[in-house]
Amino acid sequence: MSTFLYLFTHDTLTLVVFFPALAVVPLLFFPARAQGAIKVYTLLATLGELALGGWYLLSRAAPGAAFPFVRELGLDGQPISWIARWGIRYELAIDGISMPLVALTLVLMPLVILGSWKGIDKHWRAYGAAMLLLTTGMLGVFLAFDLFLFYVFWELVLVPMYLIIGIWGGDRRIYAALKFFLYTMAGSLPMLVALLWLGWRQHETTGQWSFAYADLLQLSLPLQPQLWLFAAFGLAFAIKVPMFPLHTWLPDAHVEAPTGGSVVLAGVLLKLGTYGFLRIGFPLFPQAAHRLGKPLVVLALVGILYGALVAWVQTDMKKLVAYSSVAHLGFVMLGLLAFDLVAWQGALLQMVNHGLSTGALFLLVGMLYDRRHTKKFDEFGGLAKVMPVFAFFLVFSSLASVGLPMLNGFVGEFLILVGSFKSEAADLRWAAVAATFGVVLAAVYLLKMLYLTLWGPITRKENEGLRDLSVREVLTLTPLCVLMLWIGVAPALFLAPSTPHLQQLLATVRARIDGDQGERVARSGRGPLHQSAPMAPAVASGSGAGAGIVPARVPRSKTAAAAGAHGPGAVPAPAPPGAAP
Amino acid sequence: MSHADPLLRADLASLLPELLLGGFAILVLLGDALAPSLRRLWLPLSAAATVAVALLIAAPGWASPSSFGGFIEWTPVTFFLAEIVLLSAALCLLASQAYLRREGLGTGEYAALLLWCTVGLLFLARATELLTLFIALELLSFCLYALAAYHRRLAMATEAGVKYFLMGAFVSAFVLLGVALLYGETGTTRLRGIAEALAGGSGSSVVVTLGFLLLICGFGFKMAVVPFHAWSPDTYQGAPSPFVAFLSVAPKAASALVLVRLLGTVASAQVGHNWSQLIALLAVLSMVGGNLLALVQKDLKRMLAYSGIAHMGYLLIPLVSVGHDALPPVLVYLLAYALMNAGAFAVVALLFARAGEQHLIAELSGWGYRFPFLGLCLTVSMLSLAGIPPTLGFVGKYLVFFHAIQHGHVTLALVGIAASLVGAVYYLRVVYVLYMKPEVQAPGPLLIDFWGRLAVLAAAAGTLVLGVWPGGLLDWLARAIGAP
Amino acid sequence: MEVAVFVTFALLAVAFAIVVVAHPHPVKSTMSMVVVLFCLAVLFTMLGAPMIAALQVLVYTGAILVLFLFVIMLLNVGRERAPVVDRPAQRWVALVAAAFFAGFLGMLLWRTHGPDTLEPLTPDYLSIHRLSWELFTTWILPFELVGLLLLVAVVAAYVLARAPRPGEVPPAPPAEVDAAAGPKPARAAAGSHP
Amino acid sequence: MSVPISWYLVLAALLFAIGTVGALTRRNGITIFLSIELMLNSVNLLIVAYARLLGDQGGQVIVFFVLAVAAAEAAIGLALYIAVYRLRRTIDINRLTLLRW
Amino acid sequence: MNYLWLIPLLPFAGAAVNGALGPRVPRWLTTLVALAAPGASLGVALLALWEYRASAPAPFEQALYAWTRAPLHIDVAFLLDPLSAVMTFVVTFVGFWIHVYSVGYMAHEKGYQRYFVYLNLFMGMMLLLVLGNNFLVTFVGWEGVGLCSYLLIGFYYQELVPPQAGRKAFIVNRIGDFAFLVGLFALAQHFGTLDYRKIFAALAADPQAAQVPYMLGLTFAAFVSVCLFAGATGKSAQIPLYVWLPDAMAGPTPVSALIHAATMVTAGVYIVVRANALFQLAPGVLWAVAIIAAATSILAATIGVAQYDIKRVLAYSTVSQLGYMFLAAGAGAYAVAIFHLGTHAFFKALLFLGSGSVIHAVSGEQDMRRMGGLKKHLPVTYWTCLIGCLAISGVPGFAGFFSKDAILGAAWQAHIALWAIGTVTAAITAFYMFRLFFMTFHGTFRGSDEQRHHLHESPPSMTVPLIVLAIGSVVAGWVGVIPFLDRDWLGHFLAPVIADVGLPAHHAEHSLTTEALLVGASVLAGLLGIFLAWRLYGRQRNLAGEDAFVARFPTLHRVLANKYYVDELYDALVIRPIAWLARMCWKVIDTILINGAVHVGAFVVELTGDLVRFTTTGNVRNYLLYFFAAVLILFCWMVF
Repeated sequence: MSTFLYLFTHDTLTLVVFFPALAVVPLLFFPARAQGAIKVYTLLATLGELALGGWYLLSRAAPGAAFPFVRELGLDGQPISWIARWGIRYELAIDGISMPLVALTLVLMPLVILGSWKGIDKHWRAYGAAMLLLTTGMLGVFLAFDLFLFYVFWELVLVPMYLIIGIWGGDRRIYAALKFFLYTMAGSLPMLVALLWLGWRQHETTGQWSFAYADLLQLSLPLQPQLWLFAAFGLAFAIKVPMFPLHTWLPDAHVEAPTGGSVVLAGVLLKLGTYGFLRIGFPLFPQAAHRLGKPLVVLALVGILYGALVAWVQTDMKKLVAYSSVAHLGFVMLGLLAFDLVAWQGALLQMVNHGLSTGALFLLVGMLYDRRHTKKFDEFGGLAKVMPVFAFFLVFSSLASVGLPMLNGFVGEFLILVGSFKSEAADLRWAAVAATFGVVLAAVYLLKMLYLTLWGPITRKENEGLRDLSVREVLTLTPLCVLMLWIGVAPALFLAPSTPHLQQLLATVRARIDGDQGERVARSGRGPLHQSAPMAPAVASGSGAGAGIVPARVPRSKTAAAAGAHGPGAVPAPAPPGAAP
Repeated sequence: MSHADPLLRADLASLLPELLLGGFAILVLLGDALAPSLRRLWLPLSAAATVAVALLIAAPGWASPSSFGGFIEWTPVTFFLAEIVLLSAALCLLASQAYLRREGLGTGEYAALLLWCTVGLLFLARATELLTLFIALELLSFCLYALAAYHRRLAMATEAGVKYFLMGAFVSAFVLLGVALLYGETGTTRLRGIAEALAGGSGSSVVVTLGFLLLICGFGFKMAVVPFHAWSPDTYQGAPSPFVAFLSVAPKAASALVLVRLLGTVASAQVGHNWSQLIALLAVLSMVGGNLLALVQKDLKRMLAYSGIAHMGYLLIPLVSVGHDALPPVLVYLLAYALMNAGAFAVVALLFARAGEQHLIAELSGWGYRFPFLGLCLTVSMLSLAGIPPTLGFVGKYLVFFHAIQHGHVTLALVGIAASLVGAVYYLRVVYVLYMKPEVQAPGPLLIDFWGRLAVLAAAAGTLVLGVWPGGLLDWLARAIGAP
Repeated sequence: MEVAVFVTFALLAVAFAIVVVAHPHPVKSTMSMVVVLFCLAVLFTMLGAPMIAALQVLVYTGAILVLFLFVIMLLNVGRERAPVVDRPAQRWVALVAAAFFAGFLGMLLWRTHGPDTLEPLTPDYLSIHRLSWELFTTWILPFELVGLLLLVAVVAAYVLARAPRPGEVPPAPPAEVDAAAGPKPARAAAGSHP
Repeated sequence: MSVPISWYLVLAALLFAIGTVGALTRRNGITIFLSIELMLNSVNLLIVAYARLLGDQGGQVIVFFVLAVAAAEAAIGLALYIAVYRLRRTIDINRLTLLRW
Repeated sequence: MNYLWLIPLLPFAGAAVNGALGPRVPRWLTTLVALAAPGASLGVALLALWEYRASAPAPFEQALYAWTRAPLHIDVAFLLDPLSAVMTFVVTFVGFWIHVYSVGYMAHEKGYQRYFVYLNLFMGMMLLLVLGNNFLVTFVGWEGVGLCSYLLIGFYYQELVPPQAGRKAFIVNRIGDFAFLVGLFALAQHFGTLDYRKIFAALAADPQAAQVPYMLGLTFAAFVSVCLFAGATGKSAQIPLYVWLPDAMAGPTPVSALIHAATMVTAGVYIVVRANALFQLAPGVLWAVAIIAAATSILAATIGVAQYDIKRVLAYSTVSQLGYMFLAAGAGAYAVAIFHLGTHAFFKALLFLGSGSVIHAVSGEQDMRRMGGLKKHLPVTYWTCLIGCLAISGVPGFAGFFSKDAILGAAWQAHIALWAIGTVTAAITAFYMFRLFFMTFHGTFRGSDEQRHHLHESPPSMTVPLIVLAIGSVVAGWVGVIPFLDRDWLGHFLAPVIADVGLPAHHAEHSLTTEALLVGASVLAGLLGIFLAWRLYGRQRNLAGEDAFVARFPTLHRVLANKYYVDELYDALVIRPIAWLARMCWKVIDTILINGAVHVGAFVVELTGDLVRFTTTGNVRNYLLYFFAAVLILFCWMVF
């Protein structure tokens, strides 16, 4: 109990995570009719959360340096037990990998509430409660360092989102909400089984019950179970991402969800999937991830190109943006699958970027929807004349989404693509090239959107009298746009907190992948990361004409791989010299 | 048969809860006859008595582990089960007040029958001897038949009663046949004695197998496991809604414990070889069948009945490899099921005004806003039934699947999750009807009283609180039962 | 001699059992049941359980079946109007299954206990004194339970069958509620799936 | 010569099966219930025969209880029929299908 | 020179200030900011160049801050070396004067402030492009100018065509950028850095390392070169990505002058020259560059012959001239390419501004068939345009003469066919330019009376830049010759930038005779073109010549007027198939296959449930039978 009190009265992660949930309680006592008061209260709650979380992060961050790894401990300095029987801990922690996503969540939530001001016209109390609970769930997922806890938060996210889509959504909201829920459940239930199996295995191996991330990380599983487990976890994550062909819930959910729901969905919820891969999928099952890397890369690529193509032919603004999410998250997945530090940096940044730019786009679509109650392109055209401010923000956000240099999208995509292209753990050159083509397609569909909404003559009478954005709406969008520009111009500041953590994680993963491959000869003396220039393969191989680059790109020898697979218990071979952080 | 221990005071003392409850029931009955004007008191009073007994039995040392010459036992497992039964009885009693008042039904007999039924269930849970088991089964069944048909003015209720009765009587004949065969082959009716005799090699293994099978099927019937389930939706639909909160929980819980005992005996006697497969088969059938059938229901009570069938399927998973560590999952699951199902039926009882008609889910459209509290509690129940954290339902599922995985039944767990997915659809349907559909009709003349709310609140709060902090519960179970 | 008695009463029991289940008129069924029970009582006696035989005749024949008759008359249940079963499948499956069950169980018991020989009856076994000693010591708990059971049965029967109390809403007017006119299967009812 | 015990047992099985057939094929509620009583009684025969085989008086005690239970059951069952009959004017099982699907 | 970063920053600041001030401030304030920014930038640039003169050719680098840090360290850094110096001068100088011109040209437009925001932004991006010290900063500018181009082409967003043209420009450019990016990835992969100087130093240190097989069966150098050149074809409107440039004329004319003539479109040339070390290592790619360039130049020139829209003629002329530049680069004469880039910037900007002045005068009319006889109304425009036309036609003494001559000389050395194409193109260029000139200024006015009524010379804000640029069009050519009486001064100035990778030099000195012959041929070709134009258009002073031409070669004219149907071809071969694919993806894969599978699965589950539910018949005897049968079956299963 004292631990409990301590956690809720100090500057702790617990407070950051659960403050929104606590803020729900007073909300329940508001009279249902006092919509205005409820709105203001909800906004204040999210702002309070932003302040709390912001303070927590800022007081620990140092510009240009790694964000410290902070573990939530009890009063006694020990990890807090939750279900002692099964070694399940209430283990929250933050590091540079989760920090950006936490920050993203914190920033987005007040904007979401602001963006819902007009669009949500009923049951505000429930809406506020759902949003606040959602915040707790999402933060929890990012901060849970016990897999069981992770799962609980993972599922916790589901219900509020289901309600948000289903209650305040469009005409087919129930269908969309149910689809969202079932897809996610279909993924998370196998994950639960896999998780339990993992816990059991941990107990079998060490004699200790534990679901703690750090403990499970020590567990080196043979390839076969790894494959199954990765498949189960991966399914859950892939559905959430969503990767092709598991993405069809997304357009429906986005189209039907209210603006705020869409923003949260695109801004944060999808990141749960990619974060899951990064935090859990790859580190826990590195060999399996690597083995299944090829098909996953193909899916990511298909996602990029397919998402872009399908986005192009949409007639509904929101659907277009939704499919663009498929494409963008495809980039993130590609970056993650590259097993390369640069790509991972990019992927992590791109998660944030996507949250900002797509969040802004959904907000903008919502603002338009508030005015015209439609999202169809046919209904618009020439809006730049009547809504210049809106046009500015839409163009700005679209360009960020397109990946225009100086805006955030470019940084992420660039790093992902460079990283994938130069990755040594995975042979992704052609994949990177193909993905780069997705950048072209991004321009195609987003410019189509701009063209059909903003440019040209105004064709509809209804549009002639549209009001431009109000101060509230501008306030909603401005922080996002400022961040987009800031990240685009000076990304180093945003990359710095996470890079060392990513590097460490990558080293662990790579060490085990390399152990799996037993193929370190070809790249001896070459670390995963090139820090010195020039370090062309040619340099390594001397001036032997043309021969230098070949060994490094030799397709993994089948026999070597098989040998790795059969190694009993797959004891990870020591990391190659350069792989250590 | 040994010539027996004298009737000891200690033995009688170990019947304390049953005596108290049974005696209280008689008092209620008398009070009802003598002072009809107090009829609003009986149910809350009985509930209080139940709670009091529930608290009382938590005190240590009042009962010996085994009494009446090994006819009944009192172990932590029995204690836990007794608590579940008492809990559901209390919830049912509280939730019934409004229903009985609204429908103009007498409360005294209702309370008395329910308490006696509880007594029967306690005996069933405690019995380690087949005849006691049989009589306890009949005792509680009689109460259930009567309670199912308690709303005598309703065609549905009486029909439910008759159906349940015919099924029950038919099955009890089989149970008795099973008892007879076991008795004949081993010369005793005590489970331990049977196990010892079988281990000693007496009896025809095929006949014994048949005997056990009949018993297992009989209690499977009580648990409403596919393929012995057909009675349950009909009965649930017709029986008074608050009573179903009890009917759908307590008999199942006690029968599950009996099943554990039987399987334990079977395992220790090493009769027959594929009991595990049998249970696995029943589990799969129940999970799949229950969920599939629940999916297509429009009537909330029938839906919950099928959902209950499916939940019994999940419950059977740990019993596939019965052992000490199978008990915590089973018990926790039962507790979870008791809370969430009782909560759900209590809400149904409060929200549906026309007892004699179908309880269409669609009727709830938009009522989540009209009845925020009840809607919320029903939602909690549904989410818990669907196994979404942080509810006790999730903890139960977690333990069940974890047990399966620890014993290598991953396939079973996978079937379970596939079925859960189907399950999520219809549980969510209730939620979306509550909150996402526009209201189509105003409710009829409802009576939502304090006791009903209390029951609903207790169920929902229990579901949530224990879902968030299951640690103590699990620790207690582990310590008491000594699971690894 | 014993065999002859057994065969006679066994055949009688079987024959009347068949009448019980096959006769369309419930009164005749009930009366046949009396015969069956009586035959069984004879067999009980042969098995050294005269006490049970007596109870059988007293309780079963004397009380239970009379109750049956009363109710049949009260409800004025006549012959079953339609053929005994209206779904042939049910009947045939039931017959085959039951035959199989009887054959299987009979064969099983025959095979298991065919060679068993009986000890001669001892006075001890026949002693009613000993029986009651058993009843009140070893089996005291079931005995107490049965007491409660009977109480429950009384109350339950009263609850179910009593006339409506003054002030209580009377039962709905007896109407021929036909299944077909009952609530439609929910599938057809309003309400939509996603 | 004395009758082999297995004859009793087989007879019991046979009667049980006959009772089952009755329960499964009749539509009159009372006859069905009567068939169930027949099943119970056949089990009684089985138990008594077993008791005789085992030389254990306990079996007789069991039968004693079963008789009591059967009596109680009869009371409840018949009361239920009365209740149903009041509302439906029938106890034909085939017509008691308000609750289905 | 630590103020180098101010050069790109000042225009950005101008854009930001004007953007923040909004459209409601007084116009003079907008103008002030809009002109001050590039003006200051020009001033700073001149100052920097003056200072740099002392330390040249040693490059000057300035790193502002780290864009990303290890493992892939990229600085936001600027580089002043001979190449960027030349480029900076051209961009700031021409850019500034076009800003000035715009003040007059846009005076009556509604989006005045928006226009200058875009234009300033463009200046900043362009300067970022040329001053960037690494491929990334260049790429930022590269895409940035593309964006500004998009915005400025679509400046008249309320009309139908300009936004479409803008979109086309952006997307086609993006296709090029895609290749450019891939090139960047390869560079980053190979060198671990994107720094120009580090990369080129590594290349110079070990040229063989770049000859390793890489992708597509090419060597590393070739692969990267292909990528960069592919990027350049987009930006600099070469085959196959030139299609956007003519459409881009939908933007305001000063924009065409600045972006689509003088600066942005030359970025491709800049990048090829910048990366010449790589190209040098990939002779095959150089050939490809030369061939594509030659083909582009003649293709565009021939199309230009049949166009009536005054700006379109100039646009095709630009494409053609850009082909010239690439021809030079492909022939290995990088300095010459830059030389022509510079001269072209002057005279093409001049021509565009002149055409703008004309359009301004005739109330927005762009069809030359409705012009004519403007000479007396627009004297300044007339004379400055004449200078521009003479310059582009390669008439000796004017800027074009020197640069074009140098290109043809380089082409001659590369391959005679290239030279021949170049020379023919020169003739065609002269022809269509003077066709334009005569159609516009000579003869009688063919427009409506209302237009005639409004004919007027442009205000000084427009004529002054014309004059300045006209002077430039004359003088720029002499830069290569005069300053130190050193023939090919520019070539020597740029020499440090041009890699010496040990390959045989492409261009030794020609003999004097060859030189003379080449010069003669090119001058002759130009004069021939002018003469033809005069014959057809100038002499008869109306459109009779044009009519005769159309009558004589109807098919040819149709093909040329329709731009060889390339747009239609792209539409049929690329756009439609992809659109079809996209629709298939959506309707077939997404809707039918994936969603269909999900729905069918759900339906099957529900159907099963619906079928199974009928086992619960409501008849309790059935239930009894279920129980009994189940017991039997389970028993059999247990026993057997």
